[in-house]
Amino acid sequence: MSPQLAAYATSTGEAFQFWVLGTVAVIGALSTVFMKKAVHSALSLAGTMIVLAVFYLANGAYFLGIVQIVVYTGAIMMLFLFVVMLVGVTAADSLQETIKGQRWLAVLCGVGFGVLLLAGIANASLKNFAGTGQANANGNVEGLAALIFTKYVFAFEITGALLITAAVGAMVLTHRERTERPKTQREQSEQRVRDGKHLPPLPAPGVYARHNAVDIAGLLPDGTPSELTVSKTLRDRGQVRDVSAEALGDLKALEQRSEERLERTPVEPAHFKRSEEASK
Amino acid sequence: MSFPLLTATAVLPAVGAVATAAVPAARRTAAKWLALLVSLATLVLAIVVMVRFDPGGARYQLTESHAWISDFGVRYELGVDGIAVALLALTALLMPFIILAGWNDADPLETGSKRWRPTQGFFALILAVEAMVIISFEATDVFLFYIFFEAMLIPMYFLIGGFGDRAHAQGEEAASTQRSYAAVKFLLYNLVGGLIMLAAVIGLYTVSGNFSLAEIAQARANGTLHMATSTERWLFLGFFFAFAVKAPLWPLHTWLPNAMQESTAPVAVLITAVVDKVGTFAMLRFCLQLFPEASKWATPTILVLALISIIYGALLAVGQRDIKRLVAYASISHFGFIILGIFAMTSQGQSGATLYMVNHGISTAALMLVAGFLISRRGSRLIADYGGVQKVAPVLAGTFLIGGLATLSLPGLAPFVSEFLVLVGTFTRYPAIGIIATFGIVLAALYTLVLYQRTMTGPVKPAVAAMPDLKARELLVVTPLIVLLIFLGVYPKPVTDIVNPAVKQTMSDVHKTDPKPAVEAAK
Amino acid sequence: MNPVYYLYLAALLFTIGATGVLIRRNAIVVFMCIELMLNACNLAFVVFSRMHGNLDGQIIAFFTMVVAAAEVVVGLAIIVSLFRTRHSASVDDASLMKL
Amino acid sequence: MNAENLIALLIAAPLLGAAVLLVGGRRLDAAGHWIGTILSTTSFVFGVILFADLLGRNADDRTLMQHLYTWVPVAGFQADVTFRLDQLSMTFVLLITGVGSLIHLYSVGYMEHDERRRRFFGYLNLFLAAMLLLVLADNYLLLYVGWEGVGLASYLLIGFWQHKPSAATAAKKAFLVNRVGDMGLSIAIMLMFTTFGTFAFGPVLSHVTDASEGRLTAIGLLLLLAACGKSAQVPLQSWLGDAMEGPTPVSALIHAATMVTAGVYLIVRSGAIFNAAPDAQLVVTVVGAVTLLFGAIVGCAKDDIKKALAGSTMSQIGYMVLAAGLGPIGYVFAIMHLVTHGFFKAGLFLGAGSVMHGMNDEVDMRKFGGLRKYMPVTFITFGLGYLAIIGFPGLSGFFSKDKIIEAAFAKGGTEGWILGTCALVGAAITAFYMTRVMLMTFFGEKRWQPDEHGHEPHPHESPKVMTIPMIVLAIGSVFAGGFFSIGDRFLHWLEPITGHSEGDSPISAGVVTGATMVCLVIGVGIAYLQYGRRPVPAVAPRGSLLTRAARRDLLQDDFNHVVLVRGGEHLTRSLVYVDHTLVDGVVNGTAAGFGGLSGRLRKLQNGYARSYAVSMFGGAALLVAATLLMRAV
Repeated sequence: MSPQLAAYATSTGEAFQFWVLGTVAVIGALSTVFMKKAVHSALSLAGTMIVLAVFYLANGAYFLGIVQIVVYTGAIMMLFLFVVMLVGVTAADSLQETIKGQRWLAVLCGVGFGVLLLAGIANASLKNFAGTGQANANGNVEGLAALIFTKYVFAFEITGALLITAAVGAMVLTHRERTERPKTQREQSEQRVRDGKHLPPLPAPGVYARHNAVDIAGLLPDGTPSELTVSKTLRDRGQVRDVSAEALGDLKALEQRSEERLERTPVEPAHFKRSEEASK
Repeated sequence: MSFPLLTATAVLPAVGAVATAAVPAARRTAAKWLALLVSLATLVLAIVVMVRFDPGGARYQLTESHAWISDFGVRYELGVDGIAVALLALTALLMPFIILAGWNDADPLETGSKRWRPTQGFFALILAVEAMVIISFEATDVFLFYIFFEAMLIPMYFLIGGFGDRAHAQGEEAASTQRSYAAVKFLLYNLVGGLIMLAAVIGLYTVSGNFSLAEIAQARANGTLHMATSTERWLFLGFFFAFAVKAPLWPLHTWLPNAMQESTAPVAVLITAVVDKVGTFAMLRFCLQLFPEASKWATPTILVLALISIIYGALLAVGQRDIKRLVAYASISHFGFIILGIFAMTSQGQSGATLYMVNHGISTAALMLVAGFLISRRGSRLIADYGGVQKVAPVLAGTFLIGGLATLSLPGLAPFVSEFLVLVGTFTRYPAIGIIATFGIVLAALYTLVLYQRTMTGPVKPAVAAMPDLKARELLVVTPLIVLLIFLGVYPKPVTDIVNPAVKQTMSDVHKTDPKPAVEAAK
Repeated sequence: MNPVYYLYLAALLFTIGATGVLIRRNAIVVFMCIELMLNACNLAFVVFSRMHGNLDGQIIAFFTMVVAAAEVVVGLAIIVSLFRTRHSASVDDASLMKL
Repeated sequence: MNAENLIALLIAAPLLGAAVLLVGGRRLDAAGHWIGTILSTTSFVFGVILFADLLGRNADDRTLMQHLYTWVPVAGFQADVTFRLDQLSMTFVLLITGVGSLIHLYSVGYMEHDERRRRFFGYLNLFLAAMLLLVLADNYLLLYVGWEGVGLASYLLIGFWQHKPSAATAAKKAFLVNRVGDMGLSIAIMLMFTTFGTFAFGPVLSHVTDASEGRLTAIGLLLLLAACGKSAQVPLQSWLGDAMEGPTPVSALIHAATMVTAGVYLIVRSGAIFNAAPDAQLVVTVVGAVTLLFGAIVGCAKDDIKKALAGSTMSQIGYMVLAAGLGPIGYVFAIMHLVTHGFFKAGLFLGAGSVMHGMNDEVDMRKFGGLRKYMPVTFITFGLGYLAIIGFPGLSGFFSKDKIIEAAFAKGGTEGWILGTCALVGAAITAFYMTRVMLMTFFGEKRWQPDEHGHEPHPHESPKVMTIPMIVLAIGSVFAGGFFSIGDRFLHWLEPITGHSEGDSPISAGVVTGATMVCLVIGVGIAYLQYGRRPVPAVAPRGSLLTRAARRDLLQDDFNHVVLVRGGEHLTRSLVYVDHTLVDGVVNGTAAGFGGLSGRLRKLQNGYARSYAVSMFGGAALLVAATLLMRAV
């Protein structure tokens, strides 16, 4: 078997690996797109990336394969996960389309583009694979280094500048400059009195709750949930769990039971109008 | 290297425009004087050009040539022939009068914001137009010409849309709407023309690989540059369309009445007496030189269109109720004559057409500026609002009459010479067209005299009873124009001497000779 | 097996990523899809490298990774600050790109 | 100093006057009229000097040329400013400056109370300059300048009282109708240029034989059109009656003695062309004959003294044109009648002006009557003019008109008979309407009444400054004809220029004279029976159909109104509509179409980044497709 043919025809092991892992990669990619929750998408993507790392290795790009795992999967994807945490892990996106015709067009373009690409590849004469054996003769890392620090040295330097810029940019974007002296506690409370806001400490969640979860709003005496009892982050994410119906049901059952026990006639439930509710 | 005189004639007003625009808001009067001085200095330069120009010398003189965009063979090439010199002189000559006539037209109505500087803008725009027009006349590189031919639209757009007559019958808001309409219409028409021309310019480049007018014309004459008949025709049409819009030729004329009606009188003069001349000038310089065969091919159609312009413009002028609109339609009629002269392909026709451009510039300036003075006094453009002005403001009426008489080509005033030359030139080759065009002179008398009669004669209307006569500044504007009209009517030889050699050249470009008189032909 | 199949895989992944960009509204997921597209390209480059027998393709892939890293850093920062002001990470909330 | 160099001064003097008076402003109000009169007289003096110079030369050496400068040189088209003074132009120069100066003098008195008198004299001087340019020009183009120049002066002077809408309208009408004629002249010049390559008198007239008759006929007819316009011949005669809106001296100078005769000058000057184009000549005679009857009939019906005289002018010029159309038989007599007519018609108009001056500017003859007692000088001078115009034996009109009638018969053949008869009938009608004017104005009972303000006119004789010109003109009307005819002086004077032939008259001169006398007596007799024996009604009777038509200028104005004015108004109005809706509409429609399209397209721009991304992606797909396709091909 000539070296050329060797490069051209891969080993059966690699073929097996390709078909198995390739399937995994495609499934990962698809679930990245179609998972409702961002966390799931991120995990699927990480899976795909690891598969790709293996493929890099298989193609003789040892350095890249490792970098893919360390940098991409290890660092970048973790960054994604952090952001997902910040923004809300469990928040599920609605996959309902809001722009008219967008999905159809997108799919049409996607399919069209894919078919074209595949056709293009099929059409190209890609018979001659030189293989990376010769290039990697002195070791893959050394080979890359030789190129990076000679032929691509300018690009490399510029990339460095880019990274610094990106780092600074990220800081500028996320950093909120405090332009005034932070308010003291006294000032804060005075401010609160002046604004007529909620003065006492915020109520604790879980009143009348079946369990003490933080995402369930405490109920007011009339049975309506008070969102003040849930942390602001959860409120912003829209992750307050509404259990008022169940709680009211419980309440009713409790009242009924006590009536039966005490043999009393039911009283009309009072209608409260609280400032707290009005401000909601 | 000798002093770049031609560049100087264009750069001076351009610099003047920037300087005028930079004058602080409070120093309005300084801006006016600055603009006036710059325009006068430009006039001096133009006179120097005229003196330095040798009618018997080379075709293009005072040439300057520098590489500009060498990848596309675009050069900064300037040069003037007799026709260009005449029009350059006209432009430089009219500018001081336009500025002087518009002295108070752009004063802010109330002293509002300190940064509000309409006056500076007005005069700066006028000077900018002057610079661009001058360089269009001087450019001998097609691309260079095209750039300024188009760039002219920008300041003109603002001049039309931004400054109008003070008092308006329907109130300031309606006036403003109509102004923007007119300005946009002006812009759109000319842009469409310009874009088509751009395509033709590119086409010309792909065919010739060159933008230099002289070189292409030379190559065409030598036969080294062959164009397929259809190619030449298409390119010709592309160029001609742009020029016909600018000129304007029927049926591409409808922007002109709107633009002239809505802008102030000095700007209207700027449009019709100066900017539009670039169109007719370019027909003579570019269409005929670059595409002689196609020009001959298109001649019958163009002549008929020009003829329609003449008669149609005159008839519409008769039917107008608005003074400025009337003058605009009269101008359309006159542009018909100019185009007729150019495409009659006779020496008389083309010399006459060139002379016509100059004379029409002066006569329209006289008529329109006086009309502007009249309108500014009464605050109305409607003819029906006037009557008996002659009684209260005899000098105004007299100058108006002279302007009108020039418009109807009274012998003894400059336009007569040119109009007659055009007619003779047309008649020698196309008798029928010449005869029909002659009807134009009867119609010209009709619309001019009807205008004069309705505004100036008859019983004095109450609204004009207190109308003051011309002031010193206004007289200073009108008198030189009238003197010039009479002088060029009595002694046009200085201009014809400059123009004739250039026309001779153009005639040889299109391989045409004047028809022989019947008596000689018979022998 | 012919290594050209890697290219088919790359094309497929790229297309999936592109379609994902178009149909997801969550900015983070959109971002992930972009990453997916970049990775697909990288795979193609690596395969090209193998095909030509030199390392230039890998170099390009390497640069792509660096650029992608920079992009992610800035992009995620933008998403975070957007979320802070809008309390949403939907790309459709910002429909300001019109006259 | 050579006599040639004086020629330009002939024109320069009044031109200077016009410039000074019109530009000078109010400062010259006090002296303006005298400046004008002096400069016009100066011109006359130059004219006399030149005349003396010409008389001192041989008959065939009486052409003086003065080349001033080259006017318009363009390739083959060479127009020079060159003046030619020969016997023909000399005759006109003397008539124009002579009568012109007299009328200047008269106007000093007539316009005394007009606050714009200075300007009036400026216009008069302008007219003189233009008219002199017309007759002195050596080429048709320069002649054209003078031709339109007199038109301008006529326009300014007819409309001198601009505050009267009727005057302004009349002025405009005069100019416009003249423009139609001018169009003929300008086309004629173009045709000459294409035929001969020049339009100078000398080369054109000496090469006439080289050109085809068709071209010559065309040139002739076009020149005739020009002449019709300027000389108020049918069909372009309608402006002359209205032109009487101008001050009376203007009517006398421009619309009687000089400008309106320019057409005759043009035809006589271009005699060589007409001689070679018999068809054109025939048309000229027909036009002349028709106009002489037309004008005479109109003159019979008018009650406005100036309009009656205007009709008469039209008719008399008809005689001249008729004579000019006869060719060499008639040229000399056309000019002779022109000169004598210049005297007596100017005199008549000045007389009419004098009457109006005394009658508070009343022009209706039905409100005159018996004025001979109040204005003796006017009566006598007017009477002499009257006798001259009707051709009373021994007076100017007798000699000149008789010759024309003779010449008409001498044309020969049927044409001769018809033309001669027309001329004879014209003579009878002339006698009738002039007698009518005379009787209604100076004889009978006084018929004037107080006007609405209760002012009764007090007829009085005009001041000396007005009567002296009238007397001088009356002397001219009496003696000029005799002076010219005795020994055929005028004939010998003009013959070198115009040529002359006797023709072959079918009837002897004596018979013609007798017939003319008979016509005269008939005309006067009928008029006397109608207006002398019976009192003249103060309000015009309804009259016959012909009378009513004649009062309306034989319906020419109605025709013009219906066909030209109405039609023109409709045409322009519909064109304005077309321009607005059709021409502009196409463009606006295109714009609206694009507007609608862009309205649709802008919906694509919904602001969603994802939407844009789809388009980008689609575009990328297309690019890939295109690339692949290119490779496949």
